Order: sequence, then structure tokens, then C-alpha cells
Amino acid sequence: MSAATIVTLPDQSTARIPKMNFLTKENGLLSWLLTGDHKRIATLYLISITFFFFIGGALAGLIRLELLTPQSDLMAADTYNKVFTMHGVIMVFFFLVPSVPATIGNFLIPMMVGAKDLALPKVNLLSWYLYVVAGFMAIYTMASGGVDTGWTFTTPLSTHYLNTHVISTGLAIFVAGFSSIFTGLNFIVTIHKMRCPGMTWFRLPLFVWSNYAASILMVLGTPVLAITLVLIVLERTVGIGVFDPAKGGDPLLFQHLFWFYSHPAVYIMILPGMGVISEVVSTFSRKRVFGYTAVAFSSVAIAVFGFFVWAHHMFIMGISNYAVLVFSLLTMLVAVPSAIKIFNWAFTLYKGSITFETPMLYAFGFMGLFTIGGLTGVFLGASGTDIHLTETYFIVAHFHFVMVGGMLMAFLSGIHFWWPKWTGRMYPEKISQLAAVVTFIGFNFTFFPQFILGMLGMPRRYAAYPPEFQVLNVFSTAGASILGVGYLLPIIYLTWSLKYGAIAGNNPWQATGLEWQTQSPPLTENFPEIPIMDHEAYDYEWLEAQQRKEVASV
Amino acid sequence: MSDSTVTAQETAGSAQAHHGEHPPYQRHHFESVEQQFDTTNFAMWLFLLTEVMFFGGLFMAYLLMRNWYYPAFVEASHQLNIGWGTANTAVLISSSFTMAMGVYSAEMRRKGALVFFLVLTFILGLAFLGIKSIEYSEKWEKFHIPGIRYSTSAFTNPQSDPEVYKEYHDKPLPPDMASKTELYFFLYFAMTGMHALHMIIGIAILGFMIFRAKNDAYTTGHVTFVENFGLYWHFVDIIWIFLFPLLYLISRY
Amino acid sequence: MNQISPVLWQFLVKWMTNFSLFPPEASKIAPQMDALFFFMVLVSLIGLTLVVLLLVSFSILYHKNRNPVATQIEGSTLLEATWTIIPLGLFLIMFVWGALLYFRIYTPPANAMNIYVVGKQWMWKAEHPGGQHEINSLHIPINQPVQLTIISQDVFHSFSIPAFRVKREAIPGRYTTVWFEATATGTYHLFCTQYCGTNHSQMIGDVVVMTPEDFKQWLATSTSGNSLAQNGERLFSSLSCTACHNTRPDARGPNLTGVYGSHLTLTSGQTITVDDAYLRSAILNPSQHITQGYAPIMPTYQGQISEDGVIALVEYLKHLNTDYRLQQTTNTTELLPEQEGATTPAGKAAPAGEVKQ
Amino acid sequence: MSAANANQGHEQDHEHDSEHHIVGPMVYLSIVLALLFFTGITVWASYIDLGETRLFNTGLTIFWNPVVALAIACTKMVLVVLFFMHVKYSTKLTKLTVLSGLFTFIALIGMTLTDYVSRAWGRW
Repeated sequence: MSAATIVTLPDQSTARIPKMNFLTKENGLLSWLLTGDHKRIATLYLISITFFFFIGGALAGLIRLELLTPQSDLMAADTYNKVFTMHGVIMVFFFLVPSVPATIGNFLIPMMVGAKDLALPKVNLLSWYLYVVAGFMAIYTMASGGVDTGWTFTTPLSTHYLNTHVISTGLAIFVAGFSSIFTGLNFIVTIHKMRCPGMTWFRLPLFVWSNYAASILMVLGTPVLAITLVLIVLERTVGIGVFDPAKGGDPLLFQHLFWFYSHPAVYIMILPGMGVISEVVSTFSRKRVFGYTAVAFSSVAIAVFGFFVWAHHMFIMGISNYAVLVFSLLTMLVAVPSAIKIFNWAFTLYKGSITFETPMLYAFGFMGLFTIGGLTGVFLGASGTDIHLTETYFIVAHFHFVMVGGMLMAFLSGIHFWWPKWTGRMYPEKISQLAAVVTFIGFNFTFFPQFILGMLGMPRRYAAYPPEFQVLNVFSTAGASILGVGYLLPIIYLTWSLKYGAIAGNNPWQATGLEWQTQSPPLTENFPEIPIMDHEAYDYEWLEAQQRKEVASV
Repeated sequence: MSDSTVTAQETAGSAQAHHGEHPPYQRHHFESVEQQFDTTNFAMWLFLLTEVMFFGGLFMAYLLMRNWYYPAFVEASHQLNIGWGTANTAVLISSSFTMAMGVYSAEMRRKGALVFFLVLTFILGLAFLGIKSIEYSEKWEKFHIPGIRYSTSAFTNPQSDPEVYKEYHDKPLPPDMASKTELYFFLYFAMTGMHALHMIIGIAILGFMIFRAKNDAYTTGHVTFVENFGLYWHFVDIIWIFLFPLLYLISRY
Repeated sequence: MNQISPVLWQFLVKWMTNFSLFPPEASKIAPQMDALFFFMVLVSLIGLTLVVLLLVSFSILYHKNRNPVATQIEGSTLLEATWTIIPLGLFLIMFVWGALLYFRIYTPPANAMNIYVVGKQWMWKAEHPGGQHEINSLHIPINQPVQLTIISQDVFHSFSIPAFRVKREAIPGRYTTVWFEATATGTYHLFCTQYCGTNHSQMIGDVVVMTPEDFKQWLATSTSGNSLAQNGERLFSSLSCTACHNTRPDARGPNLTGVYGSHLTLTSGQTITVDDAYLRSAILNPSQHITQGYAPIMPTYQGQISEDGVIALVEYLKHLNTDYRLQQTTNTTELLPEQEGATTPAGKAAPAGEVKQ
Repeated sequence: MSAANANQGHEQDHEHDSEHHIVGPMVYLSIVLALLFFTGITVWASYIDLGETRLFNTGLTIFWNPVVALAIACTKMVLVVLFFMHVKYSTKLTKLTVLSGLFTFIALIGMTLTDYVSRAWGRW
């Protein structure tokens, strides 16, 4: 990378972390466990989510190790099944869904709309506790022998053919679901009702827009999953089923209800990430996001269309072919808004003044990988190719490109971007840039071969596979180890930076968002007094004017 | 709250205004009581949306199964007692009314009336659950508890259940169809049970509210809680308004 | 070397020997599917390179060193319209193309020979009309459309032949069909791609494509004596279906001669065409399929016949074109003129003559 | 400048703050009577055979009793929502929220039915 940077730090010799901030306000464990402060709750979330991310990651490591050789030699088949099931459950419901919204979103949305806190602080805390309870249930499941349904709980397998801990897992997800419902509800209300004077809808940062869209999906989609899981549990306990073909039920009904949530869920996962990218790209190219309205509305469009495409997970499951037509068509439509976003971000760079701090590197990684992930999604949305590609490693590669390559990149980008605001200290730039590059390389090594494996027809969820697939699997595993390093590095240096990082000051990135106009770490009340939004989002002229004023006043 | 007239101007204005004499029930992060009321009210509505979708899955299942196994669902539903059902509907609707009146008297700051109506709602809610339990126990006696205590004899041989038979003169169902009646009762218990659960939660909250209403909690201009609970209660009422015809009535012919 | 790292060694050996990057195209549909696949790959590559090109060139052109001050731009409706319309157009092309392909893959030709496949934890069981059973393997002739009628006995499975580019879910309680026409002899992978429990990854097999002669020979050698239809016939009488389904004028059940492919009017008033799926559910859930003019007295056979048994019965009824056998089984001597005027369409009779050599 | 923006910032959300409408007892009373009346109607209607209409060449048959019963149920719902739940007097936002709920519910039912209904059409 070049020397050019926008980072402007205060004079380290004199600079101090402000004595009064949300971290130092009160001390003691209780002041954290009973807090209503969205920033503290976000911090709690960040810790718990990182914890689960590494559990899920460790499981992923086991999976890759097992797949190093064609035979199932590292672990027995049923162990392998439990491992990938828990990997799926933990990564989806305990990392991806809450990742950006519950941590970064929780921390920023009130500040971005210029409010003192989320609309319902207690509910916010409740949703964290629900998350923790669900987390314990999930861990209990693992400790007591695990579950091997796959995270999709396909009936009748999950209801009548397995004697693992399906119920506790189901309930764990049920509780986690309500945690995310409450988060989403809180966001929507906050964004509608808590905006500071002058903060019109079209002055909101795009991060808020995309979280708003995701929240709508959380609120309206998750309950359907909840009731579906309730029915699963009832079917296992009381033992009569609307999902059991032997009793006259219909297993496809389960698929419909399950995917009615679980397809929008992937938008719950990706939309907030897109929000992060909008912020980062704009900041590091010193430029208003190209076509603000288009990007904003494309988020909402994704949210709305997202409810009408779920059956594309069932093309070969014997749903009516007319339904296949309808859903395939709608799937193609939902692909468009994502394309719009990508190009808008690309053109945000146009005539910008670009620098490459770590968040920007991650953002670039996102744009590249998400483009691949999105386009391969079209392969699966087109009914004809779906027949061959679905249920193979192609689909695995596809959603890992979107989730890991897209969402996780965005998450890390956001963490680095707002780290100075969160902790008041900078992360070490060079090593973090290295981490970003390592992650990108490792990621491609890991998941690109899986596209080829998928085209070759290697089925997913196989503990053992025909020998001719081994070379690519070895590649994949090798890449995974690099990827692992890429994810461990941030933990290390971010923790390090908590104590030794350079003092960041209010606005190290020269960014325009309201959150940057207050001290970092912020006050518990976010702002000394409620700000008044008197300029558009991403208005860099305004920022410069401000700074000139300050300089003059000093 | 009725008399307060805050306009957009003031709400916005109060932003800069110092955080002065707030009423005790206003939370620190709100700019005004109005904003707080709006916000919590909107939040309640959103919560009701999730509730709608929560029941949505059950309605979908019912719709599908009923169309697949029509005869079974018809005859199974004949086992329900329209009398009890109607009574319950009436009870629940009137409880909705008393709840609405409760909200009104809270807005009017009439403590006595508020407590009175809340207690009335409380009683009506209990009445509903009472009737429901009578119906459930009936099912238990008739071996219509799916999965636990079930027999299809009433459908393979309707005469075995004279009082239902003399009313409907059901033809005996062939065994494979009769076995599908269990699906009906499963959905019946799932839906009414889920509804009853909401009722129980509601009643518990009501008890808490009555207690607090006695200490002027809601009659000093802060009706938000009562109002929002009202929304919840009416929603539960609406669910029943649909369950009643779906489960009891539409299969009479 | 081997001491240093077995994995690396193995890896190198594999690299030299069998390392495939693209699956064989062994069916008629495969090239068509690949055509669409490569079209999509092409589009994706173009799209990706476009994005990357934009990103890279902008990052160079407008790097802070080169362009210290950014020029603010609102956006451009024209540009945005372009990258809304063009992707949409491309996606719609893919949709139409994909849909056409989809229908081709799931619409078997009339002259396809039918093989039944039962999936159960954790094996595939194929049943040829000639009575040949095979486990975890499927022998088929080359250049001959083959239709699979698939069902699962327990959970969801998925019958996948990558070399043919076909895949179909095996659903409990319902027949699904898929067809293909092999174009190259050889042995190909058969996978279960829907996660189905512990030994999911053991639920694999071989699809053996043979020349017609070899196939005939294989059929001859591996026959179990009597055909699927004959098994069905035996089952038919052993379950004493003939007690009602016979040709006597006082028969309590409809005469099933030539019922396959005929159009029936049910008591519910709807008219249906009799196909495998109908026959199956008529056996297992009779009361939903009562032919008009008959009482709902047939008992259910749910749980009494295995899926294999049902398949045998279906196959038997399929080929029940004349009364002759039925009268044999009902051992009535007097031959009555046929009342129920259900005649079999020629199209359906074809496979019968074909497979019963 | 800021003042002007201050207005436009909040007006869409706070339009009704000025008069938090209170619904009077008479309204509630008439509504509850209407509801009870409709309950009576729907029970009464269920005792009459309203017959059925068969849609040709599809397996679909419209039975009129359910249609009527549900129509009445919907009317009752509308009454409750509009008056007991004050939607009639609420902000556009609340109205929108209610509608979006219905919308998603219909999406769930409707889109799922596209599968089940059309299964009868083809041979799949």
C-alpha cells in the first residue's frame, strides 16, 4: 500500500482518551449486565458473537480436516454429520444473523440517527439475554452429544429418524429467533421515531437504510421459523405431524415454512454488510455514495422481493413446475438490486480521492467476492442449471462466497472502521492490512475449488467422497488453514490495540457521519446535546467547512 | 395525555432545550412524552406483526390439510360444541370491549373506572379459559387428544357418539380417512392452545396492571402501557375471531 | 518423500493420475445443460472483469496521490438505468433458457422405458420391469430414453447422476420422475445428494451404461425368474384384491382391466387420468379415490405393503390390458362381455410390449 | 436553516401528536354490539347450507359456507382494528404497519398455494 492516508490523529503526546465515556461511566460487572446503554450491549454482543464465531470456525476446521482424505478417517460419519450441523447452526443463527446488526448496528444506529439510545433499551438488553440463553442451549446440545439434522432440519428426517438432540437445538434457535426479532423491532422503531431534528429519511446514512431493510425481514420472517420449529418439537414429543407423510402430513409444507424464513434470512445476513460497505467506500474515496437513492431503495427492494423467492430452494423437491417458473422468475428479479449496489459502489470511486486503509481493503474484498457469490446465485436461480448444481459443493461455495466472502469481509471492515470510535484507539494499520490480504487469499483458496467440485457433482454433507475429488479438496483445506490465520490475526492485534493503540481522537477517518462528530469512545448519552442534522449524508464540503470553523475558533 | 398538545415544532425545538422538568415516567432518552408514546405504540404494533406471522404458519397448515382431507376435517369438527364456541366468542368480544373502556377511562384519568374495567376484563379472560378447559376435558373424555389419548371410533362408527350423530348424521369414514381426523385435532389443539397461551400471558399482565392501576400508575396522564396492552388484547381477540369460524362453523355443511 | 508427508505424497500422486476438472457428458441433456452453464460462466466472467476493471482503474486513476481532492457527484440516472436494465435482461434470458431446460429434463418422452427406484436409508434399490433388482447400481442401455419413477421409503433422498446432469429428490409418499438418454457407455457415479442421516455419504452407487446387446444379456442373466408384473399379480391375489376387483357383474370394486391411462370420474366429481401416482395413492388411501358408483369399502393398505410391493402392483395393473389374467386369478369359468369400456391408449401399451420379451 | 429541516425531519412521524384522539364509549359500545351481532349472524349462517360451486377441470370447489363465514370474520376484524385498536384515528405509519402485516401474511399463504394449487394441473 502507499503512504497516502486520510488518517489524522491528535498529537499523541497530549492526546488523552476522554475521562467520561460509556466505558468508564460506571464500573463493575452489574453495571454491564444491567445496562440499557446500546453501546455497552453492542460490546456484550461483540464478545459473545466472536466467541461463537470461533466455535463455528473450529468446527469448520474439523470439517476441512476430515475432507482432506476421501475416506471418513478422522471421524466417523455420524460425528462428521454432527460437526457440520453444529457448524451450520452456530454460524447461521449465532453469528451471521446477529453479526453486523446486533454489534455494529446496535452501536451505531442510535448515533447515526442522532439519538441518545435505541428506542427500547430494556428490550435491547433482553434480546442479548435471549441470545445468551439460546447460546447456552446450543452449547448444551453440543456438550450432550450434538445433533445431526443439518441446519435445515429436513423432515421427516429430523422428526422421526434421528434420536439426537433435535429438540434442544430447535428451542435454541427458537429463542435466538426472538432475540433477533427484538433487535429488528428496536431498529425499526428507532429509525422511525428517534431521528434527531433535521434527520430526514434521505439524510440517513445508507448503513441505517440497509439495517432498516434487514430489520423488516427479521420482524416479519422470523416468527414463521419459530412456529415451524414449535411444530417440529410437537411432532417429536406428541408424535403427530403435519410434516409426516406417514400420518398424512406433507414434508414439503415444512420446506415451504422453513424457507419462508430462511431465504429472507440470507438477506438479513447480507444487507447490513452492504450498509457497512457503503459507509466505508464513501469515506475512503472522500465522496458521496454514487446514486444514494438507488442504493437506499435497492436495499428495501431486496427486503420486499426477498419474501417471494423462497421456493427456489425446492426446485428438485417435487413442487409444482408452475411454482418453479414463478419462483425462478422472481429470483432473477431479486438479483438485480444487488447488481445495482455493486456498480454504484464502483462508481463511488470515480473521481474520488482514494486511500487504502484496512476497512477499504476488506470492502474491496467484499465487492469482488460478493460479485462472484451473487452471480453464481443466478446459476442456482435458473431452474435448469439448478437441477445439476443444487445440493452439491457448488451451492456450498456459492453461499460461502456470499456469507463469508461477503458478510464476514463486511463485518471485519466495519469492525476496523469503527474500532477507533468504539475503543478510542487505533488498530495497528500495517498488520491489519496484512490480515485483510491473507483473509482474501485464503478465502479464494478455500472456496473457489468448491465451485469446480460442485460442477463435478460432489454432493454436500459427505463424510467420504470418490478419490478423484481429492486434489481440489486438499486445495480447499490448505486454503482454510490460511483463512484461519487471517481470522486469528485481528483478534490478537485488536486486543493489543485496546491498551497500546494510538489515541484516535473524534474523527480519525475524516468521516461525515454523526457518530464521528462526537468524542470517541462516546458518552453514554452519545452527544453532549442532541445534534441537528443540517446537511446531506456524506457531505464532505460540510465537513471541511466545520473543520475550518474549528481551526478559526481555536 | 389527552390535554397535552405538542406539535412537531415543539418536539423538534425541545431537542436543543435542556432536559428540564420531565414527568417521572418519561425515559431519559426520549425528547418528549409524545415521542415516547408514539414509539412504544409503534413498537407494540410491530410486535403484533410478528404475532400475525407466527399464527400465519398454523393457518397455512390448517388450510392445506383441510383441503386435502376434507371429509375427515368436516366430521372431526362436528365434535366441537358450537354452543361453547359461540359463548366463548361473545365472552372474548365483550372482554375486548371492557378493555377498550379501560383504555378510555385511563385516558379520562378515572382511576375507579379503570380498575373496574380491568377487573372485568380479567374476569372475562378467566371465563374464556374456563370454557376452553371444559371443551378440552370433553376432548379428553372422548379420546380426542392427538398422539396421547386418541381413538378414531367416533368417525369410523358415528353412531357410537349419539348426541353428535343425531345432530349431523355423519356417514362412517373409511379407516384411512378417519385416521386423518387426528390431524384436525392436532391443529385444533395447536391453534387454540397457542391462542390460550396468549390469553394466559395477557391475564397475568392484566393482574399486574390492576395492581398498579390502584396506585395511580396509569391515571396521571401516562396511558401508554394500558393502551399497548389493549392492542395486544384486541389482537388475541382477532385471532379467535378467525379460529372460531375456521374450527367450529365452516364444516357444519 | 512418503516419510516426509503422506498427504503431500498422496496429493502429488492424485495430481498425476485421476484429477478431473469437468464431469463427463454422458447423456443427451448434458451438452444442453453445459451450454447454458458456460453461457452463465461467460456472463459472470464478463460481469466480474467489468467490476474488477472499474475498481482497479478507479483506484489507480483516483488514488489520493494522483487526485488529492475528490469531486462530488450525485449520481447518474442514465448510468444506473443501464446497470439495472442490462443485468435484468441477461437474467431474464437465463431464466427462460433455464426454464426450457428444466422442462426438457423433467418431461419424459412417451417411448421411455420405465425403471422404478426406491430410496431407503441408506441404499438405492432399482426395480426393472423384467423383475431384475439391483442395489446401489443401475444398468441401462445406451441411446434409449429411460424414465425413473422414484420414491423414498423413509426420508428425503436425492437421486443424482452428475454425468447425466440429472437429479431428482426421492420423496416419501410420492412418486417423482426423471428421465435421461445415455449417450456413452461406461460406469458413472450415482449419488444421494439430499442429506439423509448417518450414512448419507455411503448412499452411492454406479450407473452402468451398456450397449443394447450387453443390456439384453444382463437382463437375461440377472432376472429373478418372474417379472415385476408377475410379482404384482401374485401380490394382487394374495392380498385378495380379486375379491372385489374382478369381472363378475356383482363385483364390489371396479374392474381394473386397462384402467391405467384411462380417465375416471371420482365420487368427488373430479375427473382424473390414472397414472402411477394415482394407482399408488388409490391403494394406500383408497377413500380419497373412490370411482363413481362404488362404495368406499376398500381397506387401506398403508403400512401393509412395502414400497416395492406397491411398485409391483402398479406395474401389474399397468400391463393389465386384457381380462384374461384377471379371470385366471378370479378363477371364474364363464367369460362375460366387458362392461367397463376403459380401453388402454396405444401410447401406454408400448412400454409393456417392449420390456416383456 | 436548521429549524426548517427540523420540521421536515419529524412531521411525517409526529403529525398526530397535536391531537391524540380519544375514542368515546358510545363508539365502543356500538362496535361491540355490531361484533356480537355479526357473531350471531355467522353462527346462524353456519346452520344453512349455502351450497357449493365447482370450478371446472381443476380439483377446486368453492364451498360458500366457509366463504361467508370468513367474510364475516374479516368484517369483524376490520371493526376491531379500526375502532378498538384506534387505527382509524392513527398515523399513516400505523395504517401502513397493519397493511404490511396483512401483505406478508397473504404472501406466505398465496405464494405457498401457487405450489399446492398448481400441482393438480401438471403430471408432477
